[in-house]
Amino acid sequence: MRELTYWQGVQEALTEEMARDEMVFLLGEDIGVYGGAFGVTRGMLERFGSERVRNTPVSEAAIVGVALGAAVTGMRPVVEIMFMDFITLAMDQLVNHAAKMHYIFGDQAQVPLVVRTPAGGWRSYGPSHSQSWEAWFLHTPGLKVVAPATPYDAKGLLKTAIRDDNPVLFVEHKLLYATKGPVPQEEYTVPLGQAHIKRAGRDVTLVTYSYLTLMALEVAQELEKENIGVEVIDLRSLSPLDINQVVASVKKTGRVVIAEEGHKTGGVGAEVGMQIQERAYEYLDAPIQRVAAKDVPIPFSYQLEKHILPSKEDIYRAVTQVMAQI
Amino acid sequence: MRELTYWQGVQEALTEEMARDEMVFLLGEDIGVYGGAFGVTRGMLERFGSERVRNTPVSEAAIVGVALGAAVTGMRPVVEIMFMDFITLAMDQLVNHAAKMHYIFGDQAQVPLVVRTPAGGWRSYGPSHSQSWEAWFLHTPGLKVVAPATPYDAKGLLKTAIRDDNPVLFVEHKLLYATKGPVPQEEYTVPLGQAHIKRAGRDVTLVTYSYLTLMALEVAQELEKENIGVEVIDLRSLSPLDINQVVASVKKTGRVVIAEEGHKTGGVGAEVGMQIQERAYEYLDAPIQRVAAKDVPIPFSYQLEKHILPSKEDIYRAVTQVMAQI
Amino acid sequence: MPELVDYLRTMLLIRRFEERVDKLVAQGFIKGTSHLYAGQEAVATGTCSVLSREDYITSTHRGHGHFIAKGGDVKRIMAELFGKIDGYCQGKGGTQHMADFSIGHLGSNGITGGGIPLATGAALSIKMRHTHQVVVCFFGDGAVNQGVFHESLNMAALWQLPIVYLCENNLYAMSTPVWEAVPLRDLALRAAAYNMPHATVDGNDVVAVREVVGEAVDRARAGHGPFFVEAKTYRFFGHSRSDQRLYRSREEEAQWQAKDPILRLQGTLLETGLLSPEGLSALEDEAMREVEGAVEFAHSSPLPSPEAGMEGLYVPEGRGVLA
Amino acid sequence: MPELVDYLRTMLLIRRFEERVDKLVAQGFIKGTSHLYAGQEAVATGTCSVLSREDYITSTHRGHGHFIAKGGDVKRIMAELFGKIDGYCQGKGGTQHMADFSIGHLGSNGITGGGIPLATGAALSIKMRHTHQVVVCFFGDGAVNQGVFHESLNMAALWQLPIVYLCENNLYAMSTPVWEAVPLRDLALRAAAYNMPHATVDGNDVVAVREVVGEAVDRARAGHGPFFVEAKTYRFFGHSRSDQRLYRSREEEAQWQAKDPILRLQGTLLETGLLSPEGLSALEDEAMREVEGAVEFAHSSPLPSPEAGMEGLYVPEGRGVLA
Ligand SMILES: Cc1ncc(C[n+]2csc(CCOP(=O)(O)OP(=O)(O)O)c2C)c(N)n1
Ligand SMILES: Cc1ncc(C[n+]2csc(CCOP(=O)(O)OP(=O)(O)O)c2C)c(N)n1
Ligand SMILES: [Mg+2]
Ligand SMILES: [Mg+2]
Repeated sequence: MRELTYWQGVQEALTEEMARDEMVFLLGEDIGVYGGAFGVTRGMLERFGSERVRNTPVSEAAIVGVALGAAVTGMRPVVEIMFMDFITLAMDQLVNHAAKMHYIFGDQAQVPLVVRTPAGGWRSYGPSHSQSWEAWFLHTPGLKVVAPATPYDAKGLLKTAIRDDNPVLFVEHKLLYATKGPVPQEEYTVPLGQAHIKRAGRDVTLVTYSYLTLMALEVAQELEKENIGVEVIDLRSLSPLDINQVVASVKKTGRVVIAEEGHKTGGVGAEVGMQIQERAYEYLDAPIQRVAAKDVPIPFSYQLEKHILPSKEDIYRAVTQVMAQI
Repeated sequence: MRELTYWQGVQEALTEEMARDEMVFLLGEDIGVYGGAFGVTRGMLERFGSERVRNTPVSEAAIVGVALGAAVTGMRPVVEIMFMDFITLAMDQLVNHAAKMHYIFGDQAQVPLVVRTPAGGWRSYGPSHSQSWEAWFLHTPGLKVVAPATPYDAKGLLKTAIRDDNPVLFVEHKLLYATKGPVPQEEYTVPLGQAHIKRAGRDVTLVTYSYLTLMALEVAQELEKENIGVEVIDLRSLSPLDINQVVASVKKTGRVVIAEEGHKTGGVGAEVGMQIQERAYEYLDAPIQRVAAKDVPIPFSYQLEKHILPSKEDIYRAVTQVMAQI
Repeated sequence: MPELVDYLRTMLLIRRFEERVDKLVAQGFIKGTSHLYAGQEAVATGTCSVLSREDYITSTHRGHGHFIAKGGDVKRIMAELFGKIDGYCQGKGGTQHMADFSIGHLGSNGITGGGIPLATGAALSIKMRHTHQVVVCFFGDGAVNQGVFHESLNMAALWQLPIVYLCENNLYAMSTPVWEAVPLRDLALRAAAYNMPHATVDGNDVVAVREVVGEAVDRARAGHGPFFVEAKTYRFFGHSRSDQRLYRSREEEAQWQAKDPILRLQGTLLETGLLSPEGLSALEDEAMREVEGAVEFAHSSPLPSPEAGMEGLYVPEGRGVLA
Repeated sequence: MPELVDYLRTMLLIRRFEERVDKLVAQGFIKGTSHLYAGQEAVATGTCSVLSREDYITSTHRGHGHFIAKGGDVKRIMAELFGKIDGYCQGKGGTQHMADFSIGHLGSNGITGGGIPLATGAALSIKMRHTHQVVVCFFGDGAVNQGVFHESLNMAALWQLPIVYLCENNLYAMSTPVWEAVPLRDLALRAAAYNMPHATVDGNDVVAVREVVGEAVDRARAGHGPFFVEAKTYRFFGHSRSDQRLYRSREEEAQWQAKDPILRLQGTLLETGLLSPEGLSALEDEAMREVEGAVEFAHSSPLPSPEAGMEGLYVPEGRGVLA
């Protein structure tokens, strides 16, 4: 199969959906000539013109709010928020408006709005350009939250997100953009709300998503040598959350590690862990372990940053710990 | 002992701290003549004047940002955000600025900023005036989060929050404002980060905070009749979180229910539950149960609202369920 | 101008509606809070008179007048205030969150200024879909201090969107006088920061409002971009249920009562003979009857089932897109 | 005007610093990204020349020039860019988040517009503490489109705070030309929306900047409230490391290179004899040496221990308040 990078997967999804449906358009800062801070939309201005690849002023709140207004009146906007750190500026429009509009207004209001945004660290971008805030949105009813780990999933999930009539926060990862993977030539989509077992294993369930999936797979491979079979589940969507697949795996393994890049306290792992505890309590052979960023801002210096962010060693340690317990 | 209402407790804390330290001042919408939407600052304009009881335009982001600027240059501002729902508009200033400034800039930057805000429902205020978003801030390193349940705690914790050199989000509750309780005449403070056992019990640990503490106590009383001893722990502070006291109780009871008013998924209960699971796994006799708002926006109609928000029946049911399990 | 009688009809309907709501809130039939539009009727009425059903409006927390003027069904509005299933949002939204897209009403809004980007986005959508609609975005003097106001007007001006920003300056944002919140005499000057044409109009004069907004709407519809209208007016009731009106004087209130937009229009109509005293009574009765009918409707509409609150979080998959 | 030589010294130092940073980024010694101030030196230099050490500034993502002009230690700035423990923030902040409160520098800022309310709050604090400080709030042409810009300027004007808003209009926000982001020729007109006095100045002329800002600062210090200055200028490098500058022409760049603020000041100084060619060389050498010294310092400063990142989240209890 053909190989594409993750950013190409994202771009192909955008391009195909724009070609397929003229209501789809892009809105964001520097997405035109510049192609977006990470080059995801490069070349798209030439192809689709400045009406549909619409450069905006630096106004995150209005970008999301304006896209919302366009969405409820028949367009299908795809917003790019340059760094997930800046979603803080658009929280009101996302949470108090986009997420609730269909619930409150009913069938008259459909909200086919996608907000794409790159998250994550390890780039020495410092405290305001390295964050992963998806846990906030897991806690926000009405938003769907997607965070793919592979070019295949990025393309397939983004296409589905664009066709979805609900607001979707689509979290990309800076370190994934350049990664490569097979992406079929033919049209396909990936449904939201389905986790994906990226590697099967019988001893321990390692639940993760986005960039950490890659780290998890490496750790799983290493642990293979020590005869520990790690089942790596990539959640892909955080909301809706495919807890069933996770629980099925836990019922098999009895041991769980959850790894995420966001801060540990109040993170995604807390919710996933509790749901496992609620549904598979009697199957658990050891306490669930969480691996996450430490509870401090993400510092600039690489030396500090990599210590604050979760590491392969952290995952390794958590898995071996969860295996050591009787 | 003298009885005060919760709002009086809050006001006394403000008044005493303003009298004690002239750097303390208030900033918010309609806090002057109007006394704030819930009347907490009524009469304070007359006493302290419009410089120190500073009415602002409707500009939540700048209110918090301006207060932050004042805080790092020597003042001790106490902001009122009229409804917690509007904190969405100030997220960037809170999360990307206030919460990180000391961590990044070090000792030169101290952030004695308090943001008071009323949360909660059951007032038929509808989807944008009824929310409880504290879980987001539990996930935000650098912010302290406090949510008292009694007039005593409200006064004592607010005084401590004002004297704290770190940003504190101080969550009040609309339904608590009119509740009464003993508040000593003499000066006292309550430390942040200490939970409080509001009722002792040997059978099950019921962890909660803010308004739900009252509901929890009523349920505990009822269950007493059925010979179930419920230990009600009021967290008071969510961040720092006094997990030690919770764990100590769990080690005694082996059974846990966590009740909160925010949405269930990704809520405070997820984190508290996971921490219990991590620290007292072998003491648990049954899966931890969570009681929380359902995962939809808070609807207006009372009939709907009370069904979406957690109820005493929900707590009752959770406790009996957790007791039923072997 | 026979349409003046229609304006009076609408304005009376709004006034009676709001007076009735005030009572119903006091009686506890309407729960929560309520922000009444009485005193400002000329603004919504004059404005919506130049709009077609297809044109959009966005509204505010003080939105009953906008809704009625845009052609909303008072029965369903009232039922929504009661939290009943025949309400526009089956009781989920209440006064601050109701909409009727079928008449172009994109929603009242509990977040001060929150509807401004929404309206702007609807205008962008009109432009991209090449329809001939126009948007009117209602908001108050308080909302002009919100960041999204600024961000949105900037985009509308840049992109020359078909939208009229209609600022109802009723002198107060809750208790805060506009002169303590905006360092300008005319709020319309704010528009200059976006190179946006603007006008200030007497918001208690329905004809003046219609004229100014009419021109602005025509411009917008013709593709000449956004316009900012400041309508100076006054709300007769307090901000909301709990307001004791300590921040304004009874004298000031009396002065504005004297400028009551309804009395003014009635006066003109009676003087010019466009309406007879009997005709006026008939209109009054009609408004009263309609409001009472709405109250009855609301009373008899069932409460939603508790479980209904769990429904409708997401649009189900495979649903078509709204055109 | 002998101080002109000092200005040149500062400007040269900034220029050499930025050129050196550019290389260090390319070589990988400085990680992440970096937004260079080269081309805009006259703005920071002219502005800070009228400020005392006690006066505050807030800065932006493009902040090295502000920091140096305010009297920052280039060694510690460079060490911060290297992520080393002798950096201003021990490597926690990096280029976009560094501060030196002891010289009134309240921080660069990675959030476009994010420092504007902070600066405004510092000005409020000055007013409430009755000191004679003034705040200068630096930001770019992109930041004027953020909501907090609007909210903050409104408050400053209402409360007549001692602050000068210094907008460096370098024609682009990242790749977006100002004319595609603001529908005004002069950004200074934005200030009219707050009834705030304003001026536009040639940002490549250090003397002009000093004069305009000097007056604004004097006004503010005297209690006459805020002022808005737009300084028209240009950045010589791309927006950041990865920028290919596709959005602007090489001709435009050449035109602005011809208006280089340093060449201009050098020309004046040489013509008027205030500086000899030898004196200029000496200044050049001095700047070079200082920058090289900073680079050496940064190289030899240790990396923070990994655990240091876990420290300092909270101010410990019982610490006194900063006065
Ligand atoms: C974001 C936000 N902040 C504050 C409020 C509380 N609030 C409700 S109405 C109002 C005043 C609005 O004033 P204005 O825009 O003049 O409208 P008016 O009430 O006069 O019609 C305020 C502050 C709110 N609903 N939303
Ligand atoms: C809230 C936010 N949005 C977007 C960005 C990305 N960004 C960084 S600098 C910049 C442009 C800023 O332009 P301007 O204010 O003119 O400053 P200049 O870079 O020209 O100095 C943008 C959009 C950001 N850092 N913060
Ligand atoms: Mg008003
Ligand atoms: Mg610029």
